[in-house]
Amino acid sequence: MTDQSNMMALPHLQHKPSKLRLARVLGFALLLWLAIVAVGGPDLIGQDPAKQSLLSTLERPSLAHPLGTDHLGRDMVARLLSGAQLSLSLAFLSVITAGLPGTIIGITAAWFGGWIDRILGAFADAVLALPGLLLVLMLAAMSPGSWWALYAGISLTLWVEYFRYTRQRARIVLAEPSVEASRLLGLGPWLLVRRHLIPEIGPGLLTIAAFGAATAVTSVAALGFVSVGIRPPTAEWGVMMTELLPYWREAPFLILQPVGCLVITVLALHLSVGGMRRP
Amino acid sequence: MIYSIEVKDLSVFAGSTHLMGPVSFKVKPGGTLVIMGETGAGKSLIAQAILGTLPGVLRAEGEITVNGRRVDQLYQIDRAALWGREIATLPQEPWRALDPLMRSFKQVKEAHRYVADRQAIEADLATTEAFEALGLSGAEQRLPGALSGGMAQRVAFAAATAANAPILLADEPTKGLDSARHAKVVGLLAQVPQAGGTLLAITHEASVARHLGGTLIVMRDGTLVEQGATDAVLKTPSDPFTRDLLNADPQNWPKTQSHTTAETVLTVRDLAVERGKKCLFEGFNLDVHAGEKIALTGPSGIGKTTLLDAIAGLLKPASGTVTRGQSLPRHGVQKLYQDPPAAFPSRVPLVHTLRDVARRHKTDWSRVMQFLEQLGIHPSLLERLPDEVSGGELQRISIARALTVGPKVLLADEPTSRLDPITQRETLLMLDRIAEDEKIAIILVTHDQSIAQKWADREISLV
Amino acid sequence: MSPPLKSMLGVLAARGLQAVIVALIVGIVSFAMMYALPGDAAYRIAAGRYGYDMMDAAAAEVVRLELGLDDPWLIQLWSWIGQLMQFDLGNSLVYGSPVVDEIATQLGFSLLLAGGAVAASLLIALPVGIVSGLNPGGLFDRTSMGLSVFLRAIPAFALGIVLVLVFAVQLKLFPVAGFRGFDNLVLPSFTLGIGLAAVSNRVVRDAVVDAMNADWRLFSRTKGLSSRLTLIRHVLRNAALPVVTYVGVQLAYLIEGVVIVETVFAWPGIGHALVHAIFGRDIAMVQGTALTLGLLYVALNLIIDLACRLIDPRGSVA
Amino acid sequence: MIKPLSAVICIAIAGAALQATAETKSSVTIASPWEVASYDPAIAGFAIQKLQIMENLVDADVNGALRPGLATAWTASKDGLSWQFTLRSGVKFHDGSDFTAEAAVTALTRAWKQPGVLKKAPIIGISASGETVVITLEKPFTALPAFLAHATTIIPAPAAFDADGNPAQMIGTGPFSVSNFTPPQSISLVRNDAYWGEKAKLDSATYLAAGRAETRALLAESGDADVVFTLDAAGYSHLQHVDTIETSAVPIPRVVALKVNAGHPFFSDAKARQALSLAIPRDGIARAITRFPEAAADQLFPPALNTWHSADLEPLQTDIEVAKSLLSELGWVAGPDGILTRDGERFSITLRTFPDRPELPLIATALQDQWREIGIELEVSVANYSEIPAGHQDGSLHVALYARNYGLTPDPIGSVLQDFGTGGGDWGAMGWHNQKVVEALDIIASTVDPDQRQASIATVAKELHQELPVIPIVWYQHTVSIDKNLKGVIIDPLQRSYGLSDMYWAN
Repeated sequence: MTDQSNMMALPHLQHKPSKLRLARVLGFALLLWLAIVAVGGPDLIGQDPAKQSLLSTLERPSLAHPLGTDHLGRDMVARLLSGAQLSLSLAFLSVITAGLPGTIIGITAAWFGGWIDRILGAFADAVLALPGLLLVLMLAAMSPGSWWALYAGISLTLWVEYFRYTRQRARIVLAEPSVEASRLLGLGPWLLVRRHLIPEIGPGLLTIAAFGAATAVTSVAALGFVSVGIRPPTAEWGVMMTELLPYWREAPFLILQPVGCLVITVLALHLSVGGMRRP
Repeated sequence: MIYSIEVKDLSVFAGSTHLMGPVSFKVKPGGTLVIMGETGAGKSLIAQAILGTLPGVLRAEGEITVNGRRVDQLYQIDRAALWGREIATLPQEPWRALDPLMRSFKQVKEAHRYVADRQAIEADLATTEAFEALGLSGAEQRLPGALSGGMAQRVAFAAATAANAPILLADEPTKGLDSARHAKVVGLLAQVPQAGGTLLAITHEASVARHLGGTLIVMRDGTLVEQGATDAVLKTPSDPFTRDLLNADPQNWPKTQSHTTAETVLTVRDLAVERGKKCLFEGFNLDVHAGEKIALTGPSGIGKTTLLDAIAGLLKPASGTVTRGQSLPRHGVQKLYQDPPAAFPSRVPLVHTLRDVARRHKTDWSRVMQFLEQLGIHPSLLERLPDEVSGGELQRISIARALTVGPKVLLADEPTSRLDPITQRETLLMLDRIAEDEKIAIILVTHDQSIAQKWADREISLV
Repeated sequence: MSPPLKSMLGVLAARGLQAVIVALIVGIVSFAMMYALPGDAAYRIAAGRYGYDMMDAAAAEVVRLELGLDDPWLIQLWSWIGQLMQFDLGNSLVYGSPVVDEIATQLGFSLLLAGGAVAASLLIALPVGIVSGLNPGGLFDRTSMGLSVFLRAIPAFALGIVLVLVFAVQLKLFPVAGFRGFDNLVLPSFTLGIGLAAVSNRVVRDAVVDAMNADWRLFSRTKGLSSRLTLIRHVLRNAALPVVTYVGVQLAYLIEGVVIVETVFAWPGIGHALVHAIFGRDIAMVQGTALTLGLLYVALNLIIDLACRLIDPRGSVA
Repeated sequence: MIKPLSAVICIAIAGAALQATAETKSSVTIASPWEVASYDPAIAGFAIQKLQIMENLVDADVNGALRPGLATAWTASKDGLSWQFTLRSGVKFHDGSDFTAEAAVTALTRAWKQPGVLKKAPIIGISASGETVVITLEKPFTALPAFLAHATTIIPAPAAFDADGNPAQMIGTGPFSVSNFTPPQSISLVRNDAYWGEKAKLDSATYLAAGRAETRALLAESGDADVVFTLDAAGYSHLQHVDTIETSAVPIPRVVALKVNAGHPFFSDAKARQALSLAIPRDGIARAITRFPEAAADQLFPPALNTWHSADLEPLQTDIEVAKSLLSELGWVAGPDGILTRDGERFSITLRTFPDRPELPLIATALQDQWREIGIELEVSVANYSEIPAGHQDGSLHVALYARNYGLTPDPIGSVLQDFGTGGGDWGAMGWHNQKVVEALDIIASTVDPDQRQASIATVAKELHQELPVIPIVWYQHTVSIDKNLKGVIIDPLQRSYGLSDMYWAN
């Protein structure tokens, strides 16, 4: 164990920005690439993700099919691409639908404190105590085959984490003298949020969001596993994981592909928010 | 003879950049060495180099010998073996140096138990004695969070010296203590050499140096400017910097002019404030006039800060009134904080903060730049984050920020207690000039009697 | 009354209130949603009972008459709450047996699994987190970080099956599935635990980093305590606080994983039962299981709170 | 961290040891997908019967030929309206109580009132007289004995019911009695030494329900389960290469079929249904999805139903072009997007199926892709299977994909009658009526003359083959993996028994 002292502040030595910046650049590059892929979709390679050929299933990668074919002889590249469209956009969506309310309510609770804080807190606890899966399955069952319902359900279970984090951190930040000073200087709520809260809480939130995106997709996989949300011939990374599971022995490279895509996504998110400093 | 500490040509580098040194000195058992200098002059680096706690990125060169044993070549493990047994360390800001989750008694006891290798029972006894000796009785079961600065300092002292190591390193031990406790701690340190131990104290207060005696080293941006017997150096400093340093001691300040005018900007009538349910004081009356410099003194914990908050309208007084003069605009009362970095949004470049305020109060940016110029702040500093500029600079920037609002009253809560004497004097002189130029009333909270006498038009002491 | 005791009582009261709120919300929400589901409940229940070889419209009609599904919903909800007041959860619409019995058998297994999962996650997260926290930015830290991201993106079932292949089929250390003995608990626990640890090891790591950089840590060293003693007596305890609170948060996400893992490992757990109940429109069962899970969550959080109070004598924990 | 780790390892080793002792060669563990969560014969009968815990009055051999069970003999009256079942004497239930006519009557009456096969038979009364059970009918029904071999007509002991008459235990007369029941996952059995027939060779057995095919495959491979039923295609092909186990696949009378709403204007004409049939890639599906190429269903009744399967039916073909032409004959023309339209209506339909049998959604997906070729837009809705009977009742159904078991009773007439009799059935014809078939079915149900019966069967088979109210796709295989050292395993194509009582370990 090395004895790292912080007895005296040496700002120029505290952190090594160069390495961090490199990681970020890499992260953003990956994100950009993913975005392009998601927008382009299967048209990028002009293959139909739904076109089957039952006589050439579970094929290893070849020139015709760079990533092989799935259990119905569909081109994996095409499926992954159209999967990216759905998964990424909906992961993004669920992060937004969970993150915005969570953050806003959290700030509200911390800002006003008192009984508003207590009520919101109790509410959040109650929601957490509801088995999230219950909500998701219900919503999924209410509008069968609708992806949006699926993700709405998932965000319903995810918002609480944002709430808890924001509330806890905002409490601390708002108690700092710097906020008192800004108030005394007559700066309005918006400036307080923009200059004090967002810079302090932002990074943490982004990290949660990065995790949230992964959670969203794996939750879809989990639901597919209890055969909810299967809707042929749609390709979605999570559902692909479940679809390809039975063939994990014959063609392990298949199920690894959607997983790999998700890993890349999560990694890209983490790198771009600058490491995963977890609240 | 064997010296307790012998340092030959000690220099500290960060990579290739030279931070401190070279310095050489010897302290014999029962001797005292005092190191003085501005903040950031590298005083602490010497202590860390001797101790072996330099940040991983720093590198020390030169010979360090402790009790006749060459330590700078040793492995970290072996150096750590000296800690507490050969060398005791008194930390800066002791309340942050104590484990917040462990009761103070236990934190001292564990030192007796594991460092002095005593049996549990003996350790108990020794700890109890230490607590009595240091007048800490009753604080045994308190958590650090519930200790006053002075108590924390003494608990830390008890813990550090449990294994009664012959050498004591004290790095700015009086930082942020009020005059009463200040004296106590200094007395505590003075006993060390009398008991045959060796004291190495780092301070920027001439008074402390005078009281401790021994030999003195004066540092300035990493280089040794003067070295010699403390009394001699303090009497007849040879180096101009030393002279500045000594003149910067409030005792040697010239008395400032009064710029008080007839206009009353703020009236306080039989004000009473409470913290929690405990009434701090009541029946407090005050008339504040434009351009007036008022010093507010009193032992810590008496409620000086709370009073300021009440005047600023940040908290509701238990009873009494704070009446603002009709000329006083809505944001006419501004505040300066003890710890400048804490008063700025930490992740936003300073320029944004200032621009926000200027925009909010329709103050012309050129005027802000003017203030900064008066305060001697180079505009380029504004591009930095709060923790990237020195405390003195930041305090001056916060003054400029306050001026941008165009206040009539400036509440300054120990604005210089964390600055070294020279910066302190500069800052307070600037405040004086502002009071004169802008006709702003300034209420200064300080625990330094001489500042109150030399700087303020009148002193109000809460007792 | 001494403050710590007071705060304890405060916690108890708060959680007690929460329990009541949860009970009501769970009951009403689950009922309302079940009610809002499209499709004919009688058909679903009949399907759940008789399987696709025997289920048909006739069966559905029998069910409809038997269960009085045509009663107005208010009456149905009211009767449920009425029963609940007498601590009666009613009978499973699909199996006819009392919900309490169904849950009683399965809850035990689920608790075992959840407990095992948390244990497993700590077993992984603590050492990994501490080691990477003691040397942040080091090779170990980076590797564990990368691994965390990877494991985070693997769905529980895939992980479970790989574990089975390695430890049950190849090494023959543990059984594949079922619940004969404690050895059956190991693989499912770790399947869940690894997923949890993927996140919590970072929490441990950050907590340790913070503690290691604290002034009091350095002082405890310079006052003479060995690095080992410092770690044990100061660092770990301070680092424990955020970790424990985070475990509390994780408990909520445990349940989803539990369902999957129970299915993969043929483990007779309550999550599994909940899913089947939802598919089978077994309202009584859904309400029963959801209620149990909700209260269970509250209870576990109570334990977490008390643990925090124990670690942190300062009382109020953010 | 060393301590806890070692603790885990200890558990592991202990576990391994425990495992080893559990594997003494006098018990087997069998795994199958079906969970058992009830004591009720009407609900859990299929498992209780397979595990030989309870028995029927009538038993059947692997070829579906009836043989005495708890009844030694049965006769019908001249008019065929009353049946007499003579009960076996000296039979005891697991709890030691005697098996009596009363017990049988209570059990059967309950089964009759509950949803189940007896409901489908024209029964008007069940009564006991001495050592016989008498069942009276409103019209002759030759298949009655076969019905009494069905899982829902097993005979539990009177003690198996609680005060309110609800099933609360599993007490039967079979060669195995229940020692432990953990719903829904597992049932532990011990040999019933007081069994009236040939006693079981094994001391004990464990039934483990493992819902996931992957889990079952791994159970088989690791040897945790000695016999594993119903493997998925992928698992099966893998296990064939594992040398500690044998795999076998037996054709069973279950068929994946497509129910078509003949009442719907799109499908009212037989030609339309034939077109659909012609556009089904049976070989592809049988090769790629179910992986038994020979099991592509070229007619509805699989070879396993020897009396109903007929070799002289012209096999169903796959021919996109013919399908297209048939549809154009019906006035369908391809729109701009390739989807057919007829007087403004798009040929866009929804197929309902369910995930409980993993292959069904896959087959549906295959159909979806294939039918696009002939210009049919197919929406696949994977939901609860009760949507199919529901859709049948309210007429909203277009087409439905499911697996139908015609071997529920040794004599399939029961199922066929329901599916293709007047008004069709939830799992059979919809909006389709064929007088010839109705009459033929009446004869089959009532006649005792084998030739007449066989003739009518031929008629039915032929009509169904041409009219295609239900389009066959593939036949099922019953896939099993067996530990090499386990002998005497008999696989019952009718899936009435796991054959536990005949299994024994080779040493």
